[in-house]
Amino acid sequence: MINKKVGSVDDALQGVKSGMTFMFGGFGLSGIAENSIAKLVELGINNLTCISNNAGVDDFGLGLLLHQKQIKKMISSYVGENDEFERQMLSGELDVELIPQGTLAERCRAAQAGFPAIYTPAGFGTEVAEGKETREFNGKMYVLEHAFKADFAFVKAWKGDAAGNLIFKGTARNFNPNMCGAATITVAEVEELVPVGTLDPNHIHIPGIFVQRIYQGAKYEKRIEQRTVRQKN
Amino acid sequence: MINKKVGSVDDALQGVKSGMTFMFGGFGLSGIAENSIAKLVELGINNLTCISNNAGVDDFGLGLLLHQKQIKKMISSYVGENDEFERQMLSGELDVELIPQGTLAERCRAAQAGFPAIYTPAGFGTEVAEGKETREFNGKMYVLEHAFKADFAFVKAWKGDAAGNLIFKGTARNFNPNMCGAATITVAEVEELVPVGTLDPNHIHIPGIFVQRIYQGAKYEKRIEQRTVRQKN
Amino acid sequence: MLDKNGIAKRIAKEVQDGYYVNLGIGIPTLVANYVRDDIEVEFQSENGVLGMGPFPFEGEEDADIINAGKQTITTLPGASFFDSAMSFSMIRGQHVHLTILGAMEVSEKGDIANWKIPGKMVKGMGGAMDLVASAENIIVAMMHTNKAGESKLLKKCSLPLTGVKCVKKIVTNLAVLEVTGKGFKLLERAPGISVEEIQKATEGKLIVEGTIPEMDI
Amino acid sequence: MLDKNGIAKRIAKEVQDGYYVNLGIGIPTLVANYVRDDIEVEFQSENGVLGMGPFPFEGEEDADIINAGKQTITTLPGASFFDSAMSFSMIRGQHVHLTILGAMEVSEKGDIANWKIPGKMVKGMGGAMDLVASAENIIVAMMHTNKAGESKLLKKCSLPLTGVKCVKKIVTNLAVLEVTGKGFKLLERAPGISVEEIQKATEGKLIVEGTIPEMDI
Repeated sequence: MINKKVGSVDDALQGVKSGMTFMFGGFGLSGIAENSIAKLVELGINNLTCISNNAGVDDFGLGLLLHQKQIKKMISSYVGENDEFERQMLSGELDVELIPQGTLAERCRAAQAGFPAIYTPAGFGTEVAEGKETREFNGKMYVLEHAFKADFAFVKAWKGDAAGNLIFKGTARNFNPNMCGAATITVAEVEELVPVGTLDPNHIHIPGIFVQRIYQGAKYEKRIEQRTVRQKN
Repeated sequence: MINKKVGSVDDALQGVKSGMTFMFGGFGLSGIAENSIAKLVELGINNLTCISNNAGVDDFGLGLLLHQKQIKKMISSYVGENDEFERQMLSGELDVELIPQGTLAERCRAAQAGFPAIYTPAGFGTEVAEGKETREFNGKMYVLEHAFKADFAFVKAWKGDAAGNLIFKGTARNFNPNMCGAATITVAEVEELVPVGTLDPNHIHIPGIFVQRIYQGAKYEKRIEQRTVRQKN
Repeated sequence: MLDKNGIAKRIAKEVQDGYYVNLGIGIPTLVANYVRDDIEVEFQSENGVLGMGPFPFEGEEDADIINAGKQTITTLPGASFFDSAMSFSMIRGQHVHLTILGAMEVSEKGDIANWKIPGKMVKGMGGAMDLVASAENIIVAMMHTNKAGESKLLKKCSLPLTGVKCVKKIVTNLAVLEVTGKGFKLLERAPGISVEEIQKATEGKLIVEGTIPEMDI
Repeated sequence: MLDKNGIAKRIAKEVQDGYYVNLGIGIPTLVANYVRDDIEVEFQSENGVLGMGPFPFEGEEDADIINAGKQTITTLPGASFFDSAMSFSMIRGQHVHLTILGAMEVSEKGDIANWKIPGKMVKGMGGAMDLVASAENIIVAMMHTNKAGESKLLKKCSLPLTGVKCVKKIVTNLAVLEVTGKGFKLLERAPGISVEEIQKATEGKLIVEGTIPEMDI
């Protein structure tokens, strides 16, 4: 068993530098790498390019990095619910590239799986396809989209072991598995680091080969963005 | 819950016809759709194009269909261990297209996921790439390979439910998940059909949306091709 | 004239037994409330769940179980969770049968604009571009006119497009229309609404053939 | 001169701590027996398992747990199972550090042929083409000459290729050689084998620089 366990978030983030490109798992605030993000805020590195479906909210998630102006460019599919983001984008301080959600997922997966590019129908005929190669297959038009390149991927899982194996919970899974192995170094933080051998090999969502460093997160706020309930009769 | 359960293998195979293209999960004899194959042998339809990593052995798996000369063309990555196959291929009775194993998996996944084609480095510079489009990305050469089209996919899972959700066991998983939803109709047979709601939604390998029909297999021989053991001291 | 719930109620009639359905944010979300009890339907949310159920009871919310609108949800028996790549495999691979989403504008050719107002609103397209580029059956749920009273059914969209030639049907507060490629074919009128009123609210070409029935909702 | 186990033993020295390794059928399979105990290595089999262990004890075979050679195997703590697409993601995505496989021919440019003898043997390439097209580090394990005594280290392969310019190192019963692009650079001699004997058995260009040490195995 190849040991991926590191003792602390400090060790997990060794090598992060200003100017790097990072991937962040999560959908909204669900399944985000809370501890890695907090550490990046503390480290104060800047000029970052961040690939993440969303940009957090004003005071949580990637919003914390935005607040400190650590991010130079965001590549996302949906960036609502964040006033500071909107302000930086409209003022031109922040470079923003918006791409379809499925394209985002698959450009990560392409990097993970060694594909240089994919053909997707998403965005054909829209400004997303401007300047991009398009092509017809079987009477339908597709856009060529390239695999991402990133220095670090920060993902969050429910359970993991020292071999780097990961299991996610519910919709907190989202982009996390697709980003594992899609960057030079994948850093996984987990709610529960369990002894090697206790995870059922059939139930592992991401085999450890896609993860370079794993650590147990100190605590998880797991903030809910849109708490919605129904009343009991 | 959309009910995918059918009462018998006869119902599951409704609509299969001579001349069709079928996908078969399995690696060697592990994880093959034993009951669906047995029924196809019984039905005696022929002129089939079969997409399967292997072609079974002389008296089991797809070897049974070969024996009855039901197969016109095989698309596979490895076809050793089958004398009848070799005889039909060398005599020209059987059309054989050999493609790299990873390419086979991904051409299935492309069909499942709505991608028209993929670029893979496998086979560049070899006869596999002859007549195919090749292209350079970042200094490396890739071959354009198209998504498969198939009428039926026959897969085998360990556990499943009436919603069509599937869980595989061990290396019997192999191509099975990648073929689900890659054909017009996906027929899944399972060792154990469990009540809906008993499978953990986190552990499902293939959501039911990719499966059109599911049934409990009558029995499984699960033949071992290369029984290999070590001695206890 | 229909209200939002009326639009949702009418669209619910388009949902057929055995359909996997993706509902967008806003009016489309309401459609789930009106689907007939005697048919089986499963709702997919592109953030990674199939078999969505109702919102949780108070105190039973789980931050790890949300829908694409980031709302806390529950799941029904037979549900499954999966990653974003697999979620869009369902969508791109046309395994989801019906997509219902809102729009700012629809053109008579079926183009749709619903993600951006240059200089004003730039939230991003989320999964909408994947959905409209792939879905075989797309129904748009929207008001017939915008707040300024201008038609949202246009000859040509003025806003940045989400997808081209993709919308099949539109249900508004005034009418049900089919997008034929030659214009908006009027299928049904909302209760109490005349063909003339619909014509007046439609900038794109309106095709009216024979007598147009009133919706039965 | 080395036997098959000797070749495996020498190759095992190339395996480093922290490596994920894919072993082909034949001699490469034997390499697992000789990897040092004090390093951590995981074996991947392309049919869908990471963390392969030894063969099972008699009576403990499981038809659902096999390797790419269709042999029954066991798994070690920390192992995982996955589908074929993910398996080749590991390979194509260069997450597997080292591929060891057999060959019928290798050219001085690093081309490899190991899947087909036209008219004679057509078993298929299996995962070999994916492996050689993607692996950053490929070691070929083979006899220096074929049964007819002809060299398998050639100027140009005569058999259909499996991959081009991909082999980095070759370990045979006679020598360890590096593929430089300009020829086979002789690194080590098998015990008791002279440079002349290696030269005689090598059809492609052999580069001999300085004194060639004998293998330390």
